Amino acid sequence: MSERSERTVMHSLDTVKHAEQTPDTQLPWAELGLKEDEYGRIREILGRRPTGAELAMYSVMWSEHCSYKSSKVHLKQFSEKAPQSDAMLVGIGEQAGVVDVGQGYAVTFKVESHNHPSYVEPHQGAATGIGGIVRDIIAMGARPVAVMDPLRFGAADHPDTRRVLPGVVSGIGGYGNCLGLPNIGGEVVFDSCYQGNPLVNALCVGVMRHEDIHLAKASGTGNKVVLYGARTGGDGIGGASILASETFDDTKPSKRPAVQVGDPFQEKLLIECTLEAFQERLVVGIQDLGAAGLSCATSELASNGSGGMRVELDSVPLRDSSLSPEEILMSESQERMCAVVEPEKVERFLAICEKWDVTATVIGEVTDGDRLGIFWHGEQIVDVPPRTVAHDGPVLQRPYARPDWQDALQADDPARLPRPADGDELRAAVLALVGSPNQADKSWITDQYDRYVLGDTVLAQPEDGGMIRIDAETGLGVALATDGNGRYAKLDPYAGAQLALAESYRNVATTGARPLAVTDCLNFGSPEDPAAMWQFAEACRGLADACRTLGTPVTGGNVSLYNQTGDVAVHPTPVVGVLGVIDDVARRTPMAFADEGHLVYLLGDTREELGGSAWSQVAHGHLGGRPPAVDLERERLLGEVLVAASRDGMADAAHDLSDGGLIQALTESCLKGGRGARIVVPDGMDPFVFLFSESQGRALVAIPRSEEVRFNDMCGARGLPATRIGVVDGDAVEVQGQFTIPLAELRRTHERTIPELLA
Amino acid sequence: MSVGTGAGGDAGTGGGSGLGRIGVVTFPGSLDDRDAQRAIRLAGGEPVALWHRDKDIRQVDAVVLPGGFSYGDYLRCGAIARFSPVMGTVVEQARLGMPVLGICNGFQVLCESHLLPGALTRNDHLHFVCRDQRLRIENANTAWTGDYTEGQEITVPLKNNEGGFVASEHTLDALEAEGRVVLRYVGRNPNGSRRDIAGITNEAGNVVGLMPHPEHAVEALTGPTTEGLGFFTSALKSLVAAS
Amino acid sequence: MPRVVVDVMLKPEILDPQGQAVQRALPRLGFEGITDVRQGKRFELEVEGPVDDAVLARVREMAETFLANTVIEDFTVRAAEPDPAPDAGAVA
Amino acid sequence: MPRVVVDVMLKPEILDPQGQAVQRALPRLGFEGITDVRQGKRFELEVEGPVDDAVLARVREMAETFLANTVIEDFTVRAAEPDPAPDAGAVA
Ligand SMILES: Nc1ncnc2c1ncn2[C@@H]1O[C@H](COP(=O)(O)OP(=O)(O)O)[C@@H](O)[C@H]1O
Ligand SMILES: [Mg+2]
Repeated sequence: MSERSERTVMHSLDTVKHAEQTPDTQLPWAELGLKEDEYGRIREILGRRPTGAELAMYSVMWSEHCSYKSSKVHLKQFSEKAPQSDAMLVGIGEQAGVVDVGQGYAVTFKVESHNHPSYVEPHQGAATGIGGIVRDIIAMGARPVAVMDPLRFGAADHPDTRRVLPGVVSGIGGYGNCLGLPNIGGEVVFDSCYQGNPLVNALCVGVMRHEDIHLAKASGTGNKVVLYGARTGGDGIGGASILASETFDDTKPSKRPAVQVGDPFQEKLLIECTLEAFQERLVVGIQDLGAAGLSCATSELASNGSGGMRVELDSVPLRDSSLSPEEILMSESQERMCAVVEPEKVERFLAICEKWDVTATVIGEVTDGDRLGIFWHGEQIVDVPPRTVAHDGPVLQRPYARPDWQDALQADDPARLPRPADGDELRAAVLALVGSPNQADKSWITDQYDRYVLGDTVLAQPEDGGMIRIDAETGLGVALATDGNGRYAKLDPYAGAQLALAESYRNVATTGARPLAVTDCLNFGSPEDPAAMWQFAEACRGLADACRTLGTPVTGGNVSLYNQTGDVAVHPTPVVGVLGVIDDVARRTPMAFADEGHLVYLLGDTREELGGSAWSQVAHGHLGGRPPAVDLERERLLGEVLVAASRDGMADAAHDLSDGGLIQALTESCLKGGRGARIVVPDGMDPFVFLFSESQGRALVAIPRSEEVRFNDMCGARGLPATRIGVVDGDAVEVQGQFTIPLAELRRTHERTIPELLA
Repeated sequence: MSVGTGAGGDAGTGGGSGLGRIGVVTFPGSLDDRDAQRAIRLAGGEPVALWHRDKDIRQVDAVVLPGGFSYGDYLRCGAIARFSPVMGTVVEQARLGMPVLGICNGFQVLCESHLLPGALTRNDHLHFVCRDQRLRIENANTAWTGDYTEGQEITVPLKNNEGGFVASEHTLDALEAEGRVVLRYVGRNPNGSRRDIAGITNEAGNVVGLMPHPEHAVEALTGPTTEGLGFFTSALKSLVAAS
Repeated sequence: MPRVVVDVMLKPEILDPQGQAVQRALPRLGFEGITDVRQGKRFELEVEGPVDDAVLARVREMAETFLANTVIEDFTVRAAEPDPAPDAGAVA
Repeated sequence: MPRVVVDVMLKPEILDPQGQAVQRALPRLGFEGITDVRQGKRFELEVEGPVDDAVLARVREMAETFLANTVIEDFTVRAAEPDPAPDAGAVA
C-alpha cells in the first residue's frame, strides 16, 4: 500500500492545459525511476512539463524493462548479423517472431522472464509469467500450442528453495494446465548463485496459417480500440519500472510492490474469443497488455500504425473504482488485450466476447494526425507523439569491462582436481553424478505439468526436445528445446552463449527436426556494474555470431537485468530456445534405448574437457578453467546426420551429450527404455575422460544391426566420427573392465533425490 | 485392442447410419473437448460439438463431458458447470438411459449433478499429477466398457489436481456390492482415492465417470498406448445394440 | 456494506489432506502443540440491503445448493461481525 | 477440544478470481442481490491446552509466517466460538 501513499497526489486533475499553465510544478520523476536527463528530454519532446499521466507513461515505457535502454546497443547484432533465412516471416521487434514451417503454416515462439516477481511470490509470479508469454503469442494471431519453462533455483538443499521451487512449479502448472497448453520441456538447474534471485523463464509456441499473422498496429482512421478481458485494478502499479529495474531488496518489505494474481480461466476465455475474432477477420491490429499495461498498448499500437489515437480512459472497466487516471494507465492487471476493429465489425466483435463471458469495451479510436490523446471526464490528460513513448526511449552506452577476476578463474583448471582412480571409484563417481540435484530425474516437477492436452504432443520431457504435431494429415510438426549453462557462461560469456545455442540446436536435431530459428532470454546482473555489462555484451556477441554460423536467426526474446542479491550477481545465464521443423512426426527419434541388441554409437569427438563440468561441481564444488570448445561446424554436421538418420529410419533412439557427459546420457537413455547396456571404452581413451568429459557436438545413437552398414557409410561419407561403443543389453549398465551398475540401483539413485529434497 | 495410429484425420465422419452421433460438451474452460472429439472420430463415430449455454443437444445418441477446468474449477471442480443449461438436458436424458461419459472434469460434473454418487477431492499429495496410469477394468458391462473384458489392465494418461474419489463407507460398500466400480488404479494409488477407485457407473450402467483420460490413449504417436479407444468403440456398439 | 459469511468445512469423517499437510509442517517450523488442523473455505458475500432473516435464509439455500457440496462438506451461515481489524494489516 | 480459528482472505486490492467466478454464477442460479463475493481460507486448529493469550500470539505468528501469505493476504486469529451446529447436516 505504501506505493500508493508515496505517490504524489494531484489534488486537481493534471490536464494538458493545466500543465501548460503551471510550468514550474514539480513532478516526482525520480521516484518513478527517471533520470534527470530523461525528464529533461520529456520536457523537450512535449515543449512543456508533462502531465502526471504523461509522466506515468514515459516513466514506465522508458524503464529498463520496457525500453531495453541498456541492452539495445548490443541486441542490434541479432539483426545486423542475422543469417539470411527464407523462413523468417516476421523478425525482431514484434511481440514475437514468426517462422515459416511450410505447408502454409507459420509458427511463433518466444521466451520471457518473470524472475523477480517469482522470488517475491513464487506461485503467482510464475503463473503470471506463463500468462504474459501466452498473450504475446495470441497477439501475433497464433493459437498457442505448448509451453516450456527453463528454471533456475538456489542450492537444492537451501530452505528457501523449498519455498520458491514448489511455488514456482505449482504456479506454472496451475496456469498452464488450466489454459490447456501442454508443457513439453524446460530446465531445472540448482546453483547457490540463484539463491536470492531465481530465474523463471517461460516459453510459448503458437501456430497459425500465414494469412493469419496479426501485428500490433492501429491503422485506419475511425477504427475502434477495444479493450477486453479482465477489469483493471491496481495491480503492479509501477511494477514494471520498480520491480524489474531495480535490485529487489528483501530487507525492506515495505518496498514490495503489489503482487499480481493470475486468472488462467479468464486467459483461456481470452484465447478462445481472440481466435474466434481472428477467424472471422474482425481484427485490424492487436496488442496484449503486459508490463506497462495500457501505456504500452496504446502507445505501441498508435506508434506502429499510420495515424494517431484517442482514448477515453473513463471507459476502462475497473475493478477498483478509486483508481486515478495515472494508475489506470500504469496498471498491470493481467488477462487483458487491446484490439483495433473496424466500426462496422465492432458489434460482432463484442458479441464474440459476450459469447465467451469476456468483458469488452470500446475505449477509443484511431485518429488522423500523429498524436496519442487520452481523455478523462472530457479533459485531455495526455497529448504525446506515441513514438516518443514507445520507441524513442533512452539508449545508453553503459561502460563495460572484463572483470579482473576472469583470468584467475580461467586459470583455475580442473586438471588439478583429484579423479577417480579405478573402477570402484568411477562407479561411485557415476552414482554421485546421476543422483546429484542437477542431474537427477525431474519427474517430481514435470509430473505436475499436463503434457497430453490438445492431443498433439509427440515428444515431451524427459526427451531432448518437445515435439508438437501441427498437421494431422501430413504429420508436419515442430520441435523445441531450451538450454543454457550459467557455469560455462561464467567462465567465458562469449563461448557460454554459443554453447547454449549449440546445446539447444543439438537437442532439436536429436529428435529428428531441422533447427530453424532462435529465441533467447538473457538473464544477467546489474547493467550498472561494468563486469555484468561485459558479460552481457560478450554473450550477445557470441550468440549473434553463432546464429550466423548455424543459419538460425534470433526471432525475438527478452532481457532480464538486475538479477542479483546485493552486490552478487547470478551467473550470466543466456537461455536459448531453438525451434526446428520435421516433415513427418512419425519419423521422430526418441531417447529411450528400448531394444535389446541395438548397437550404441557415439557420434563426435571426445577430448578432455572438464571446465564448468557437472563432475567438477558434484565431486569438488569447483568452477574454473575454460568451458568446452565450441565447434559450430561440427554441430551443424552432427545435426545433419541426426536428421538424416531420423528421416531414413536408421536410428531407433538418440540422445545428445551435454552436462554430465556420456555416462549421464547413457543412464538416461537406459532408464527410459528399461534396458541396460554394455559399453567398451575405446582404445587409448582414458575411462574417466570418456565417461565425464563434456566435449560438445556429440550424441549417442542406438542403431539396429541391420542398419549398421548404411549408418556407418553415411557418417563416413559426411566426415562425422562415429564410434561403436557397445550394445543395448541386459539390466545393468556395464563399462567393461571398470564397473557394473544394475539398472534398479541406477534408477533409485537417479529418481529419489528431488522428491527427498522437496517432499 | 488395435487401432489405426495414423494421422487422426476424419476417420469415419458419420458413417452414414443415423447412429453414432456422440456429443461433446464445451464449457468455458473445457480443455480436452477436441481430444474427445478426435477419439470419437477414430472410433468410427460422429462427434458433435455441444455448447454449455444450449439446452438443445442436437439429437445426439450419447454425450461426453470432457476434461478441463470448467469455469476455472474455482469453487469446486464441476460445481458451476453443473448449473449450465446443457446439463439440464444431459441429466434428463441420462435418467432416460442415454450413455453419458464424464472424463476427469466431466466426472466431477457428474458427481456435482448427482448423476453419480460421491465426490472428488484434492489429491492427497496436494499436487497436480500427470502420469501414465495402469488401470483394471472391473466392470465390462457398462455402455462405455463393453469392448473390454473384466480384469483387463490398460494404461492411459491421468492428469488432475482433484482426483481423490470419496464417498461414505455405506456408499462405497454399495458401489462394490452392485459392481458399480468400473475402474481401479493398479500399482500406486495416484491421489488417495478410496478403495483405489478410478471410475464408477450409475445403477443402469449408462452413466460412467472416470478420472483417467482414455481420449489421450487413442493414437500410438501421441499417447502412451491406444488402450483408451475401447471406451468410444464400446459406446458406439452399445448404441447399435440398443437400437 | 453489509456482509454475510459462509464457512464451509469438510465433514469430520472426510480426509483433509490440506489440513494434514499444514499440521505436519508446523513442528518443522517450530510450532508445537497443535493436535489437529482442518482447512476449509470462507466466503464473504456483500449484500445489497440489511442482513435480515430472509437474506440469511437465501444465503443458506445458496450454500446448500452451491457453495458447499453437502456430500462432503458442512457449512455455517451468519451475518458478518463488524469489520475486525485484520491481524496483519497492510504489511506492504 | 479447544480450537483457534484463522481466517485468511486476499487483501481487498488483490484480484480474487475464485470469488468472482462464484459471484458471476449466482444470478444464473437465481440468486440476485449479491454485490461482491470474496473467497478465502478458514483454518481450524485444535490446541492442547486452553486458548489463552500466549496461544493466540503463537497462532498469530504461525499465520503470519505460514498460514497466510502476507504479500497478498490478510488474516484474523480468534478462539473458536463454542461449536455451532452446522447448517447442513450429514446429507449424504
Ligand atoms: N522445468 C521443466 N519443465 C519441463 N520440462 C523440464 C523441466 N526441466 C527439465 N525438463 C525436461 O527434462 C529433460 C531433461 O532435462 P535436461 O537434462 O536439462 O535436458 P538436456 O540436457 O537434454 O537439455 C528434458 O526433456 C527437459 O525438457
Ligand atoms: Mg539433451
